[in-house]
This record gives sequence, structure tokens and C-alpha cells, in this order.
Amino acid sequence: MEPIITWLANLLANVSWWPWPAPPSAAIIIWVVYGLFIAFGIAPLAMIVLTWLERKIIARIQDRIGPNMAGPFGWLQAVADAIKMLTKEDTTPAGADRIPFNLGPGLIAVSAVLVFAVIPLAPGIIGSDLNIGIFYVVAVGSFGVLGTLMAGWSSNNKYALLGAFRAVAQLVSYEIPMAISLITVAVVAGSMSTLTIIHNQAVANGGWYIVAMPITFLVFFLAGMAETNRSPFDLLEADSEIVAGFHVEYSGMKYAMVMIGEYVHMLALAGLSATIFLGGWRGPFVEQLYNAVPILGGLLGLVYFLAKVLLFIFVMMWFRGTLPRFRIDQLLDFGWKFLTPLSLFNLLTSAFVVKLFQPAGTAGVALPAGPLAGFGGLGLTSALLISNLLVAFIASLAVRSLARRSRGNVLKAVAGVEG
Amino acid sequence: MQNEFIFVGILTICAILLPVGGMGMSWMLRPHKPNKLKQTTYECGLETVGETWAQFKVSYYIYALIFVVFDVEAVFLFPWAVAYNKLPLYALAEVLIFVLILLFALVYAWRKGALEWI
Amino acid sequence: MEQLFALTPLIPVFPLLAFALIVLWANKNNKLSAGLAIGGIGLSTLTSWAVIAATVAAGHEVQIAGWSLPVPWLPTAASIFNTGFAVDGFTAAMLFMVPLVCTLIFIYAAEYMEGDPRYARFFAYVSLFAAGMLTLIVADNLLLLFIAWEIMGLCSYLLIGFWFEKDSAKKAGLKAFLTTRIGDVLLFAGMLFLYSRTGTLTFREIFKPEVLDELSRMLIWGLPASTVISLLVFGGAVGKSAQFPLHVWLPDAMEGPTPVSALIHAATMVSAGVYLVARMLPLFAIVPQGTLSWVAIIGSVTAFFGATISIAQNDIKRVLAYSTISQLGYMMIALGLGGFLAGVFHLLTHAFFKALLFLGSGSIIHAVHHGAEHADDHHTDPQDMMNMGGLYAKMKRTSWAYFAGTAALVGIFPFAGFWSKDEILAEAWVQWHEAGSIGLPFWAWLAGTLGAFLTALYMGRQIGLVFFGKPRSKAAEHAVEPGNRMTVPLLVLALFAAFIGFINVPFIANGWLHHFAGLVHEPAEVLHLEAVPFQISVALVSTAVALLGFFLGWGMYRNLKAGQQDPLARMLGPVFTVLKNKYYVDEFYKFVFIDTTVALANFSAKFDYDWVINPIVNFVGNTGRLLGELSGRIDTVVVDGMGVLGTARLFKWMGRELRLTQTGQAQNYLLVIALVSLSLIAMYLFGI
Amino acid sequence: MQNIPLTWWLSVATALFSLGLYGALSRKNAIAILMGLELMLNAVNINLVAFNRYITPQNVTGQVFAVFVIAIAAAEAAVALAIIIAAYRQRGTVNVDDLDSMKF
Amino acid sequence: MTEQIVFFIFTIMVLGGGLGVVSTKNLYYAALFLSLSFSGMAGYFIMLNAGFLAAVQIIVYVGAIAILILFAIMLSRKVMTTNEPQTNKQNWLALIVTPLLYLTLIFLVVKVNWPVSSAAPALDVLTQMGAQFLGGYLIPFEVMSVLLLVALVGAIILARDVEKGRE
Repeated sequence: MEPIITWLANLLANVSWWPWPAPPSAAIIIWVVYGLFIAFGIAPLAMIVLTWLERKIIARIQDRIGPNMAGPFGWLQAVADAIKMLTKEDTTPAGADRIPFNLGPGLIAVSAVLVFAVIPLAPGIIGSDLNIGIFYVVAVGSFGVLGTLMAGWSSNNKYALLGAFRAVAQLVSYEIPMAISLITVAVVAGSMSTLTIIHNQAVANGGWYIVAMPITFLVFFLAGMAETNRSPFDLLEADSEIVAGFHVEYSGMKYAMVMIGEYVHMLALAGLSATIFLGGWRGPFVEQLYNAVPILGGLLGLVYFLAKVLLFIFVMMWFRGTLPRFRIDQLLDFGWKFLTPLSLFNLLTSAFVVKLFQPAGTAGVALPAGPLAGFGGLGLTSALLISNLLVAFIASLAVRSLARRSRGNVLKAVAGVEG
Repeated sequence: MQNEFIFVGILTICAILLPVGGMGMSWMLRPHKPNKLKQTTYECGLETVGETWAQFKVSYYIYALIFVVFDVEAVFLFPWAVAYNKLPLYALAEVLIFVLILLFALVYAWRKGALEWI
Repeated sequence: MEQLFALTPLIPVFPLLAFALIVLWANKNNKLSAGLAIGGIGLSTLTSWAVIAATVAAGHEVQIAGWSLPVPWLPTAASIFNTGFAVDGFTAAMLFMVPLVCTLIFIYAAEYMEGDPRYARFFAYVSLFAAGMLTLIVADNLLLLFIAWEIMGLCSYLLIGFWFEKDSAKKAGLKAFLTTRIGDVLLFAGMLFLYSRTGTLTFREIFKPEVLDELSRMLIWGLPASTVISLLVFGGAVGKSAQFPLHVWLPDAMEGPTPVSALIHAATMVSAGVYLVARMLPLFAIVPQGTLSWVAIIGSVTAFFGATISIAQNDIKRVLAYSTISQLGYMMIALGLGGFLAGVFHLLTHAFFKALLFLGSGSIIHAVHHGAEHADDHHTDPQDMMNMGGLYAKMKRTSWAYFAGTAALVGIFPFAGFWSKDEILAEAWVQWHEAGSIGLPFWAWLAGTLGAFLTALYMGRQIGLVFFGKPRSKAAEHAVEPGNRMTVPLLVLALFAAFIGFINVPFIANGWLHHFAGLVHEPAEVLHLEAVPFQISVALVSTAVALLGFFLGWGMYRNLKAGQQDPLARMLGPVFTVLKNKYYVDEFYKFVFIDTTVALANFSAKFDYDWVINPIVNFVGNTGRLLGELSGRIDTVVVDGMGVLGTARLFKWMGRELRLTQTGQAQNYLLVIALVSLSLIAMYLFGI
Repeated sequence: MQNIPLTWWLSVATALFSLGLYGALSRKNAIAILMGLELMLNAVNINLVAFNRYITPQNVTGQVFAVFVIAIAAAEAAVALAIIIAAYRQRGTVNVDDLDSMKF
Repeated sequence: MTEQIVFFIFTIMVLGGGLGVVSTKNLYYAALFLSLSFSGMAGYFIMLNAGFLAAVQIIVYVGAIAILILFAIMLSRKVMTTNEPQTNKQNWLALIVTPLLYLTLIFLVVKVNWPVSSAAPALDVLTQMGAQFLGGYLIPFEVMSVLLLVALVGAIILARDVEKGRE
């Protein structure tokens, strides 16, 4: 890699039209290459591969075969779809607001792609280790909300508008539990940087966070699924109710952009879950190999990472294949009345546990060590696990009693009607 | 400028290029034959009745409202989370108060029926 | 033993926890609520004993300097409000009294309040109250003390108005709240001054000699800062401790349930004011003839004045209420004369015997009430002493306990009150003789001695009316002794009333309390803290007047028949009417403050109505028009002057036009704001 | 960083503030007025952060304040919009010219 | 040079967005312009060593307030016609006052000699911020939660009671 970059830098330095006085540094070149790779490599690939994968998996779940004609296992089907999208005529409805109508899908795609800036693909391969890493993820997600609203509003279609408003209500409802579970992670990791989070998931530091914080993971993952509008949270495009939701009027490449947005978002969610809860590229021998032969270690890390990502992707598709769609009131209730309080309580208990295990003050701050600091990372992991399970248990009790009460009300109402 | 954000800028430009390039390419490749019928609003083949801007529920607004409040809460909690390990025990107590007050807000909204989809 | 001090912050926590649990969880279950409350305060008592033991064991140094636990509390951007807990000898002495009396009263209340529809709520309130009082004692700074102070004010309001169906109770609660509020505002102002001048509210830091010195040299409104601050603080104490002229709320507070009267309005809360003055005494003492003499004067007036009113009351609890006011006056006398320990000692003993008397009166009321119900008589006021008589035969236990309390209050050797009251009088006596002339100490001594006589008189009257003679109503005939939960606390308190005085008897252990609690202000170096030697002449005089008064009262009233005229009323004539009406202070206040305020408010309301509703310009225009019309009319008569009428028209026109500037549109106002700020910046920039 | 002088930031902030003020002063629609107010608040934020960066770069007080401002702006927007909606429902208008019950 | 170009781009976003907000007749566009302006401001914050604040800006303004405004526009849009002028009677006065204010303030900005420090910016912004929230600015921090609570309660009452009255 190194010589090529130097060569590129020299080449650029000698180009007479270069407007800047100094030639771009090697870092800039790497960044540009990496950025182009994400935007034009990962994003379209994600759509092509994932649509094919989804069709195959769903087909298997539904006892079908799925696409099998074009190419081996039908994988050319996806390519054919992509070509069709590119060449299909693109109609804009007469009453649409043209500019926002065209901007909306773009914004959705951009917001999904931007997440990859902080996801490390392999040891040493990360766009940018922002110190606000996971907070950044929440932030760029906001553009997606705006894009959705723009797309739905500008279409001048009732279904689209209704779909957009449903979508926004859903997105904002699930953003809170997601953000709070990310805060929980930040409390445990003591940082929002994704690299630090991965570092803290070394076995010596306590291992993967999915072990320590299953509830946090669950909240995050469910909220993330809702954010990506995946089934069973896909009622903003509920085909049978509002046709296709906010993107009903889109066709051709703009539709492709919406789809890219959705699938890239899905990939990003899987990637984030893998990074935050499954240790990212962590796996046996990665670090040793990386220290010896960086390229091989990086490749192995990439393989592990991809495996974890695919696992999550599979889980999402599995959900889609098996679960029926929520009703909108159930969806919002689930978000606000269950996930939000659960994540808040989980945050508080986790923070408490973390304080118990806090090591003595570092870097000039005189802090007494927590009473259980001696147990180290593994102790923290097990204590967090216990507290998570406890929260889950209490939550299940609360849900049970609430359910019983509401069932009682229903029975009473029924009795009242009959009597 | 913070160096680590340069890549975010580069990626943003690349990401914007994606829809721009995609749409531009498709604009060059695809046919352009608009007609009145194609441009009508799609409602599964039925004629559109009335305005697009149908009666709209306040509930949507209320959800957005509650979201705003909790969003701001989350904003305050992120720096706390990062600084948490470097602060004494009172960090927990103070945030406990903060969160409990907002939990009270949630309970209020719940009790008031603002979280009911009716 | 030192480690036991760490328990201090827990002392107020238990009742607070009980309060929270009752409110949030146990409020449906009466037994559980009472159990929680008693358990909470019981735990506090035990904890307090541990802390007291630690203090006793820690020795003299700690008893003076104290143990403290500072807690940085509220950081603001610029500084940090500190709070914290502290225990010294004085605190330890208070810690012995407060939780113990509270516990006994809680147990008593568990029976007394039975059948009340808001039983659980009662225990929640009293638990909160106890938490407040205990916080106040262990606080090491004015801020925390003030918070506790306000909690108690709130509880007092809630408890006085506990039977809010009764209009009088509702009003009494309000009155107490508002009256004490005056004092609270003064105290708060004092705190603000103190904080702004010294930057701290922690006692220990305020009482450093250099800080005190600085305070005495700084000026507020042309007076030494220490004088202003201590007067303001004293204002707070006057409100809380029901000193003249803010005493009016305390007798009305007897509308609350009797355990509340015992708890709040006799034993603990009202003594908070005295506690505050005692705690802040060095601040008062910096300027010798300044504030302290005011304390003594107010104390003397209150002591005498309360006692005189008391002899003309018929309500059993009101007698005790005025007696409380009077006794608090004694404490203020002691503190005002610089006799720190004498005041504190009387505070302790008084808490025990006054709680005893109140609980005893509650027991009597309970009994008479029972009797009234038994006799199916719903008109007899069970609190009116004129309806009692001959109860000794019916309730022996209560009677004996009550006699012990009376003896303590009156100051019969060797009951507690004898020692403590004597010490106060001795303090005044010694200072009088040292001064050699008739000054404040003499008048204080005189007021105290006369007060002692009157105290004995009204107690004798009460004993005679309640326990002796023949029952003067059906209710009294059928009175029954209440159950053990009520009488046992009485007996325990009676023991204390009898013997608590010995902790500070000069002949025994050399005045133990003096060395334990009396020297806490030594580091401030402004007070003379030597114990006053026992004055046999004072003791003889006061015992003599006490016996005289007591037997006079007892003798006059023990055979009073139903419907017979009050003998004292016969003797004193119109004076008695004045006393019976409490010197018309309430009426005076109503006339001076309330009526004036209402009138002022009415006036302002009218003023406001004409002023705000119609904008300023309109008002000006109207006035101008009126004036114009008036002069126009005169002018028409005199010189038929059209010019003047023209002026009136001009004003009218201006008024009409200018009032259009009030468009009611925020944007217009915003524009004006922008314009004004623009011109202000411009003026600043161009130096106009 | 020093390529951009502090006055640039302040100038932009001032311009934004004036734009917001103009919006707040001249628009009829209550929501548009609110948007103008939000612009003004943001202009203030630019100032706070720029001062923080240029004058006291070592601490983050300016940013802390900016976060508070943002939070207050959010609360303000929530309540203001609720008021606007309520007014619309009651009177069928969001035109502030018509909402003048405060008039003398 | 690069920085100045970046600054210029963001300025176009911020001021262009702001201009759009106050000049467009269509409220929907105004809200979108507002989001544009907010995004540009986030860029400013990144340039000013306030990455966290930039993210907050996006989350709160673009992700929440802009959405809220769009919802409100939606709820009250029946009366919104883009044909009639969106400005009120005092438009001309505002057109005089605001430029004047702008000029005065610019004068002020240029005239004052700002005590610019050349120290390196803080690195641990987040940690410092968290510590300040819980330390020096604890009371504003806690009050903020009360403010949010009050805002929520007030907004719910306002927005809902009317709804009930309608139904």
C-alpha cells in the first residue's frame, strides 16, 4: 500500500491544476479512496447482495426456492434488478414538489452511508476514530428522518404522506431507547469511540458486551430494527395498508436510492451491533497475527467481522420471515412504554454496577476505587450480566402484571356488555 | 479544525456523489416519456379524491414532542457517560435525580394518555 | 467509640424513610403505618444513644470542638455550598431529648389517634416532622438548619390543620404558617447577609474569633453587621418560639391533635427557636449591649406576659400553651443574659415536663370525651376545665404523672424545673448584684420571679379545677382512664420530669451538663461560660412564691361548683377580662395589620384596575380630560375660556391616539425592543 | 485554525442574528416567527462557541452554555408549537395579526 | 486556504439557509432551509473544535426541532396559501431596523479588540463537559430536567385539551 500512496501523492503534487499550495498528504488520499470505497463499493454491493440474500433466506423460510434462474443460485437476479433500476423510466407525479422530491431519497442514502465512518472493518481499518463515535451514529441518523419526511411530503400522495408521518413517529420513538442503550454502553466503556469500545471488549477487559449487557443489546438491536424499518417494524411501508408508504411514488433510480438507504442502514446496524456488542473484528489469533503480519491479521479480522455482520443480517431476515407486523399503536406502545423505561432503568443499574467496579483514580484525579474494583473486568462482566438479568426479570414481572390488569379490564368490559 | 472530522467531510462528499452519480447515470440511460396518466398520483388505480392534506392526527405531534424532550435528555447524558468513570459517586446520584425527573415526565405523559394511539 | 459518630447522618434518615414508606406504600394499613413511624423514630433514638455514648466517651475536647462531617453540596459555577453534620456536647444533649420524647409521643399517639380517618397520614406527617427536627439538630450549618426549619414549618401547618373539616383548625394552621413565616423571612434575610459577608454558613467557621471580629466591624445600613444579622436571626427565633409579639399562633395551634401539641408545640419545634439562638449565641454576644439585651427583654416580657394570660384561660390546652410561651421566655432570658447553659438546661427539662403535661391533658381530654360519649352528651367541650373536676379518683395514673409534671413546671424541689428555672433566676440575680444597680438583670429576675408565682398560680388552678372537687359535668363523671399505650409514656415522662434535673445539679458531679454541653461556645471567645453558683436565696424566694401561688390557686379552685363564677374573675374584675382576651393582641393585629392590609389591598386593587387595564397614556389622557373639563367648566362660568377647553381636548386626543401603541401584538413589541437596543448600542458606540 | 480570524465568525453570527430578527419581525405566520427565533438562538450559539475556541480554548464553558441554549431552544420550540397548534385549533388561524386579544 | 474554503461553504449553507427561511413564502421550504442552516452550523462547530456540539446540533435541531416544526406546519396548513404575502404591516420598518442593527453590530465586532488566545484547544472536551454538567453547572443541569418536564407537561396540556374539545 505504502509505495502506491507515495506515488499517488507525488503524482498529484506535480499536477499543475492542483489548486492547493501543498500537495494532499498521504492520509487524505487514503481517506478519499476509503470514502469512495464505502460510497461506491459497500453501498451498492450491500443492496445487490442483501436483496439476493434476503430473497433466498425468506424463500427458504417459506419453503420456497427463491430466485434460481439467472446465474448459479440465481445471484444474477440481483444484478439484473440493479440494471433495471438504472434504466427504468423515472416518473415524477404532477403535483410533487420537485426539489425536495429528488433530495429526499438522496438524503436517506447519504445518512445511511455516513454511519460507516466510525465502523472499524478490521484492525487498523477505520474511517475515523471520532471521540463522539456512537453519538455521531445517532446524529447522522437524524438526516434519514428528515429525508423520509421530505420524500413523503413532496410526493403529493396521501399514502406517501401518511407513510412518512408514521415513519417519523416510529423513527423518533425508537431513537430514544437506542440512544439510551448507547449511553449505557458508553458508561461501561467510559468512551464513545468505537475503537475504545472494541479495545474494552478484549477478554482481559471483560469480554464481549453482549455477554455483559444482553438487555442493552436487545434494546439496541430491536430499536435499530425499528429504525431500519425492518419487519416486524415495517408498517411505514405496510403494503397491505398504505401501499408502500413514503416511497410509493418513487421509481427507477430514486427508488433504488431508498432501497440502498434501507439496506445500507441494515448493514450499518449489523456492523454497529457487531462492533459494539460482539467485539468487532475480535476473534482468536487476530491480534497475534496482526502484530506479526498486519495484512493477514487484518484479513482475518475482516473475516470475523463479516461473519458477525452476516449473523446479524441473518437474524434480521429471520425476524422478517417469521414475525407478523405490529399494529401502529402496539409499535408505539412497545417503544415508549416498554423499551424506553426498560433502557432507562437498565442505564441506571448498569451505572451503579460500574461505579462498584470503578478502578482507583487515574490521571491526576483522586478517586477512591470502587468496593469491588479488585475483581477486574470479568467481575464487572458477570455483575453487569446479573444486573441485566435482574432488570429483565423485574421488567417481565411488570409487564405481566400490566397485562393481567388490562386483560382484567377487557374481561370487565366484556362482562359489562353482556350483562 | 479537528482532524478526525476531515474524513467525515470526505465521506459526506463521496456519499453525496452516490445519489448524484446514480441519478445522473440513470438520467442519461433511462427513457424520458412522461405523460399525464403516468404522472397522476398513485392510489392503486383509483381516482384521487380530495386534497392530499387529509385530516391529520395530533398524536403524531405529541409523539414528536415527547421525543424532543427525551432527545435533549439523551444529549445531556452522553457527556456524563464519558466522564462517569472520572467522577466520584455523586455523578450517579445527580444523574439519578435528572433521570428520575424525566421518568416522571414519561409517567405523566403515560398517565395523561399522551402515549395512547387513539 | 469514635466510629460511632459516623452514624450521625443516619439519625434523621430513619423517620424520613418511615415517612416515604408510609406515603408511598403503607398508607392503606393503619397498624403498619404506626409501626413504621414508631420503628423509624425508635431506630433514631437508638442511633442517637450510640452517638451520645461516643460523645461522652470522646472526652472534653470533642465535646467542645465537636465531631463534624462536612459535605460539599451544591456546586455553583463560582463557589460551593457546603453543608454537613456535626455533633458536640450541646447537640448530644439535644439528641438525648428529642428522639426520646418523640418516641414516647408516637407511642402515645398510636392509641390516641385511633379511629381517625387519616391515621396513616398523621404518622407520615409526624415522621417527616421528626426527620426535620433531627436534621436541624445535627446540622452543622445554617443552610441545612433552615431547610429543616422549613420542613418543620410545613409539618406544623399540616398538623395544626390536621382536622381541616373544622374551620377553626384550618384557620389556625394558616395563622401559624403565616405568623412563623414572618420570622422565617427575617431569618432567611439574616442568612443572606451572613453568607454575603462571610462566604460561609457553617457554624464552626462563623464562630472563629477573627470572623466574628470582622463581622462586628463591617457595617450594614450603618450598623455593625453582627448586630443586624443577629437581630434578623433572632426574628426567626421569635417567630418559631412564639415569643412576644409573634406568639399569637401558638395558642391557636392547640386545634391540632394533642400529641401534635405535645410534640411540636411544647417539646420540640418551638424549642427550635431557642436552639437557634443558643447555637448562634456568640454572634449575639459580640456586641454586649446590642442584641443580647433585646433577647433578654423580649424573653422577660414574654415570660411574664404569657403567664398572666394563662391564669385566665379555661381551655386546658390553652393554659399549657401560654405556659409554654412563658417558659420559652425564661429560656430567652437566660440566653439574653449570656447564660448559655441555663437556657439549654431549661430547654431540656422543659421539653420533658411540658410534653408530659400535654400528653396528660390529652389523656384527660380523651377520658372526658369518652365520658361525654358514654353519657350521650355532644355539647360538652371536653377541653374546657369548667366541665371537669374530681378526675383524680377516676384516673390515678394520669393524675400522678400530671402532678409530677406540675411540680416540675412550678419548680418544686427536687423536680427538674426547680433546678433549671432556679439556674436562670440565679443568673439574673448574680448579674444584678454584680452590676450593683437596678438594670436589665434586675427586671429580668423580677419578671422571672413574678412569672414563677403566676406559673404556680395557674397550675394550682388547673390542678384544682381538673382533679379535685366534684365533677361539674356528666362527661367528667363518666371519664375513664385510657389504655396502656397512653399511660406508660406518661409514666416514663414523669420519671424524667422528676429526675432529669439532676444532670446539672451543682452538688452532684459538679454540674455534669455544664461540662458536657455548656462549653461549646468556648472557641468563639466572646462569652463567659462559667457556671453560676447555686444561690440559696434565689432558691428560697422562688420556692416560696411557687408554693404560695400553687396553694392559692389550688385552694381557690378545688371546690368550684358548676356554674359558679370564676373566683379570680371576681377578684380581678376587668383585669381578668383583659387577660382572658389575651390583652386583645389578636384583635390589635387584626385591626392594625389585617384590616390595614385588606384596605391597602382593596385600594391597590382599585388602583391597579384603573391603571393596568387602561394603559398609562389613557390614564393620563383621562386625568387631563377631567382636569380640562373641570377647568373648562370653571372657565365657562368665569371667562368663557375656550382655550382651556382646547387643552382638555388635546389631552383627550393624545390619550386616544397613543393608546393605539398597545396593539397586543408581540411583534410590535419586539420591534420596539430591537429599536431600543439599537439605539442603546449606538449611544454606547458613539459616546452620546 | 488561525487562518480564520474571530471576526469572521462574529460577522456571520451577526448576519444570521439579523436575518432571524427580520424573520421574527416581519413574518405573519407564527411558525415562521418561531423559525426566525431559532435562527437568532443559533447565531448566539455560534458566538458562544467561537468565543470559547478563540478566547478560552482550554476550557469548554462556552460549549456547555451552547448545549444549554440548545436544550432551552428545544423546550421553547415544543411549547411554542403547542401554543400555535392550540391557537390554530381554537381560532383557525396561525396569523399573529389575528391573535391580538392582548390589545388594550 | 482549505479552511477558508470550507468556512465559505458552511457560510453559504448557514446564511443561504437563513435567507431562505425569511424570504420564502412556502413554509415547508422555510423549514427545509432551516435544516440546511442548522447543518451548516454543525459544520461550524466542527471547525471550532466542538464536534460533540455539532452532533448535538444535528440531533436536536435537524432531528427533532425541524421535524416538530414540519409537523406543526402540517397540522396548521389549511390556512396556508402561498399566494398572499407572508409579511405583515411592519415589514418596511423591519427592513430598515435589521440592517441598521446589523451594521451597528458589525461595527462593534470590528471595533473591539478581542483578547484572542493562541493556546491549543482542549482535547478532552467530552470529559470536561460531563464534569462541568455535574460540577460547576450542576444546578442548571438539574433545572434543565425540570424545564424539560415542565415543557412536556405544558405542551401536552396545550396540544391535547384542544383536541378533546374538538372531538
